[in-house]
Amino acid sequence: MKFSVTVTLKEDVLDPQGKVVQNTLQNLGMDNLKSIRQGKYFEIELNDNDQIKAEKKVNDMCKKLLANLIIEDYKITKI
Amino acid sequence: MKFSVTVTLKEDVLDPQGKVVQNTLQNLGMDNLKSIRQGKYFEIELNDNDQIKAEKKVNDMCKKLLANLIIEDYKITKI
Amino acid sequence: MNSSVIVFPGSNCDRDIAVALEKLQFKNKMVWHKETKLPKSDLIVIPGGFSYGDYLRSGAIAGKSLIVNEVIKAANNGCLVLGICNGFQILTETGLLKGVLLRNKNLKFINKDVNIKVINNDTKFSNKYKKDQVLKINIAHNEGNYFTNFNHLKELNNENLIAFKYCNKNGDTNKEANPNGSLENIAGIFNTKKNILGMMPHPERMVDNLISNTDGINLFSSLLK
Amino acid sequence: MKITNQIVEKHGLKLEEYSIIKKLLKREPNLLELGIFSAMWNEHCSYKSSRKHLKNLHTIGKQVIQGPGENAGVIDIGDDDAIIFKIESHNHPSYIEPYQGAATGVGGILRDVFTMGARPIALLNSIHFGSPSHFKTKTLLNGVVSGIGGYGNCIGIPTVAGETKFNSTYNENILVNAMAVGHAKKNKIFYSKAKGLNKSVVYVGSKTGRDGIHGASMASAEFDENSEEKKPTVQVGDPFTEKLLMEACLELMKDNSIISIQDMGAAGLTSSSVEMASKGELGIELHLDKVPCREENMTPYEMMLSESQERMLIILEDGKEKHAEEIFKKWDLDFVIIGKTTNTNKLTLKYNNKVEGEIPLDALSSKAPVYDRKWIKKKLTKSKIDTKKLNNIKIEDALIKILSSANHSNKSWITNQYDQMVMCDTAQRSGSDAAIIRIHNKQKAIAVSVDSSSNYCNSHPLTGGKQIVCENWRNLISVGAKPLAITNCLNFGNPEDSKIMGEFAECLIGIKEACEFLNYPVVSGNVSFYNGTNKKNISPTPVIGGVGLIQKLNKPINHQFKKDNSIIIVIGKTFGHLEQSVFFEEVYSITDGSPPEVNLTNEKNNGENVLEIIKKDLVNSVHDISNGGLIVALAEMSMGSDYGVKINKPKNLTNLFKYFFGEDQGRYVLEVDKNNLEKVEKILRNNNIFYENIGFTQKDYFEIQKELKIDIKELYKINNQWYNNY
Ligand SMILES: Nc1ncnc2c1ncn2[C@@H]1O[C@H](COP(=O)(O)OP(=O)(O)O)[C@@H](O)[C@H]1O
Ligand SMILES: [Mg+2]
Repeated sequence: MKFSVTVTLKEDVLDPQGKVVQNTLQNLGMDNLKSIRQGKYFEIELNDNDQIKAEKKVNDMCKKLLANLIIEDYKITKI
Repeated sequence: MKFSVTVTLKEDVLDPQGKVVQNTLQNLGMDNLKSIRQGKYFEIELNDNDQIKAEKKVNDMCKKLLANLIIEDYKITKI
Repeated sequence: MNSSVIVFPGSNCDRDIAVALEKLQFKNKMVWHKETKLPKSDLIVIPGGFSYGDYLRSGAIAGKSLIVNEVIKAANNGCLVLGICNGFQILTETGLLKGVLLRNKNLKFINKDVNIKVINNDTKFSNKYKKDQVLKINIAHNEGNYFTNFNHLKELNNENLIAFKYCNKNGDTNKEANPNGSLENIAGIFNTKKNILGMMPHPERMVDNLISNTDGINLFSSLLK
Repeated sequence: MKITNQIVEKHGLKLEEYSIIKKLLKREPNLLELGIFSAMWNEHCSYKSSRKHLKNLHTIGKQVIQGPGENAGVIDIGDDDAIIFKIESHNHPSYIEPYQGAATGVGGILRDVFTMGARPIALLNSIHFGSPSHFKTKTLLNGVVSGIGGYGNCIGIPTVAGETKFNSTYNENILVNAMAVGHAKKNKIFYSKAKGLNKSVVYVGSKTGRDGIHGASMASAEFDENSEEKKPTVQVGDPFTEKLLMEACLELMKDNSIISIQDMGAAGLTSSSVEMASKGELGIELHLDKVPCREENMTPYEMMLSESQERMLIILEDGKEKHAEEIFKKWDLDFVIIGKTTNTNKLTLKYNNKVEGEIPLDALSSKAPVYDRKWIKKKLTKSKIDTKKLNNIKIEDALIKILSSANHSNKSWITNQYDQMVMCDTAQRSGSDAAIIRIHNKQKAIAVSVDSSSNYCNSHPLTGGKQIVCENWRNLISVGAKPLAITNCLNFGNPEDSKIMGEFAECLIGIKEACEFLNYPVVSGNVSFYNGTNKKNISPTPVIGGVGLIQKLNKPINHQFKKDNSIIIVIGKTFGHLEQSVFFEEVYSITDGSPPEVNLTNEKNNGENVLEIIKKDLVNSVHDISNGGLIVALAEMSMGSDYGVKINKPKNLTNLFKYFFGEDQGRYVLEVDKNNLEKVEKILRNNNIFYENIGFTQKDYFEIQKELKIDIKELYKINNQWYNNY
């Protein structure tokens, strides 16, 4: 069973990476770009057949390791 | 108009980060974990109304900057 | 010899390399990344640092700067180009050198003196060294884990394009001597024409016995011939 | 909005303090004004509990150009060179988010130093964690170390020294203190005092976001279960932007454009503008609609209290605006004129030309509350240990236990994560008593070290305060530097508790006595109170950061043995003080008793003579004797070198544990060539210095006659495994 997880910075938290990437893209002539924010992405495969259980496990992983809940939010999707 | 982009390492490229994350999770007792790969995630907002044009632009950004095509693949989704 | 050091906003070894070059009597100029022309140079150096914070991927954004187009042109015309640390990462991002520098396998920044072995001393950059000579040189990077595809690796070996490999004191290039997980302990490579050298270790930090040692000097003096 | 008692308390202000505010304003403040008062009157900015005691510190000397009171202290190192340095705490943010907390701590202290016109040349840190077995410690250690490295490495300033300690007293409240050292030209130092009317007040650097709102109040509040809720106030550091800001500021400082300059640290725009104007006895008017904002719809309240990083406020000479703007544009940074100086002695805040708040500046600075808090003295205690009992352990086992412990293991797991070599002037990296940084393009160098000893301070604050200044001084001497001045970071618990306030007051008396006696003044520092949770306070932990001068750096000296068959000399008398020693703590878990006595006269004489001997080039290596006593010092000199020791059994002291593990102060180990021995002994005899020849160096083995013999490679291995196994 496979899940994707995206981890993004909370709304009011500074995103230095996104800022530099945005400036660079604008300098490269992408002038319609309004904003870009950078985050992390994980593809997780589990040996599990029970979706509810599996999802709970992924949720656990996010809380324990993948996301820093102080500054980040995360989202889990089954793929 | 908003898009999400995920950038992931190609299959045959070593993913040191994913590997360490995987080990750590397994040490934390997540024994059903089969594999985990790490990548980047972007949320991109454009001042554009034409979806086809906009998507082309995002595609451009990926090719020019966001992904290193030698080692990475990317995927664009409208959100 | 005329040298030019490219300065990105987050370069931080630019002064160090300039000091080393001037110590060896290069006529050196600093070139700001927003410039569109290079001064006349026999050698272009892309120094270490965090060109744009190393955000996104190390070297990626610098690879898109204005001056880089000029560097590419000059390199294609045979000008000598040396990329150290972040400079190596930038050279791979521009495509002047093949392969990539991934994160260190322990996922930590590593700063220490390591031993490297001179693999090919028959180049403009390395002729003052002996073949298989073991040097002690400082490394300082987060992404120095060199990776490339199978065919290119074969080419590197067949064409003698590997400049340096990490090794131990005795010159053994074993796994224990590999600080960052680099493929085949690679610490530096040349392009096919051998006018471009990218390396992770910092030779400019090894030109003064009071601070470290002088194992880096021959790299610069090789170029003077 | 009507200000209720609840709102007042939420701002960390006491109701009595709120009454004073109303009196000073002669009216009720609005929310914006209340927020500004809360930022300026909290402990972190106002020093209301500490000021009375800080005034007594020893802060003068021929070498001092600027003492406490500016962004950083400035000392004279001869010619036209000045060294600017300071230490600061970032304890609470680092506990909540270790990576970003530590990183922004480094960013903040760097700004304090380059604000004054110095190019930073070295970073140091003092980090204290809870017990290694505490469930949070590992994550915190990892995060803090990579945060310190992440920021310093990126901006390109070498991190060259520090200290790392573990103690259960920090289980719920770690300490992260960062120190920055910079070099400037003596006649090119910049201060924060505003001068002249109608001068442009310029905002430069990053945009203002909603981060860290009320960070300074957080730094002044105790932790409790609800601290989790305070999380969103954590700021994310952007070392790349800081690098741009640093280069842009240093570029602008080359000519005479700047009247005054101040970084936005704790309490951001509020404290920087208030400080500049009140020091200059002027008024200041800010147009908040001009402030570059990261988020939409930010309110004046948020702008004034935001602690977004990497920002500065500059007051410019007339007509220099365009020139300055060009420099900041070159470095891709925001540059906006947001206000001007006035003659009103008020802070006036406008938004779209409407006055949103107005406060007399003296109400925020000189009239802010100062407390003379109650404090009580601590008595010296005596341990109840029977030293006869000690003989049932072998010296070798005790030594190995200490060398393999968390606190006394080799720190290269940490220091290898810091770029120590960038700038190419680091002549002695981490791992020795002090780091040595050459002044660029010159022959002279400075030595730097940070030190603390919370166990000593906890058991007897006065002695502890004295001791730690001396230990820091010894560390500089040991690398051949003349100690010049210190900065201090005073990490204590809740000052409203008279016991804690006593610890603070007495530590300061100790610090003052030692500084005065050694001519080692304090030129800058920082106080961090409220370190603790739910009434459990940390042990008092003053951290001392010292800077010394090496007039002519010919060959850097460190503590590694260099040669076979050199004579080993111990300077200073060994009495065998074991209470509060590492030996008692690590081997017997005994933590009561008093710290070793500090004899300032001996300390000074011994130190000055060692320095003399080093200057005359009569020694191969030097190490001070500190934690763990003589045997640990000797082991440290052997590990990583090719040479160990052969030590004679001592004649005078019968108890070997006392002799080898005692932590008597003012002592050094010297490695002296046989043919220099006579000269060294002559100097020592002529100056009445107590010394002993205790043995000599030998290849490969660490040996005490008839007691133990260990391969030094084995010792090295033992000393290096803790971090890798953790
Ligand atoms: N967090 C740290 N950052 C940098 N250097 C450190 C750190 N912790 C320890 N060190 C270095 O490790 C060495 C040993 O530290 P310590 O035992 O405290 O030395 P000393 O007793 O001489 O003060 C010193 O060189 C010190 O600078
Ligand atoms: Mg010491």
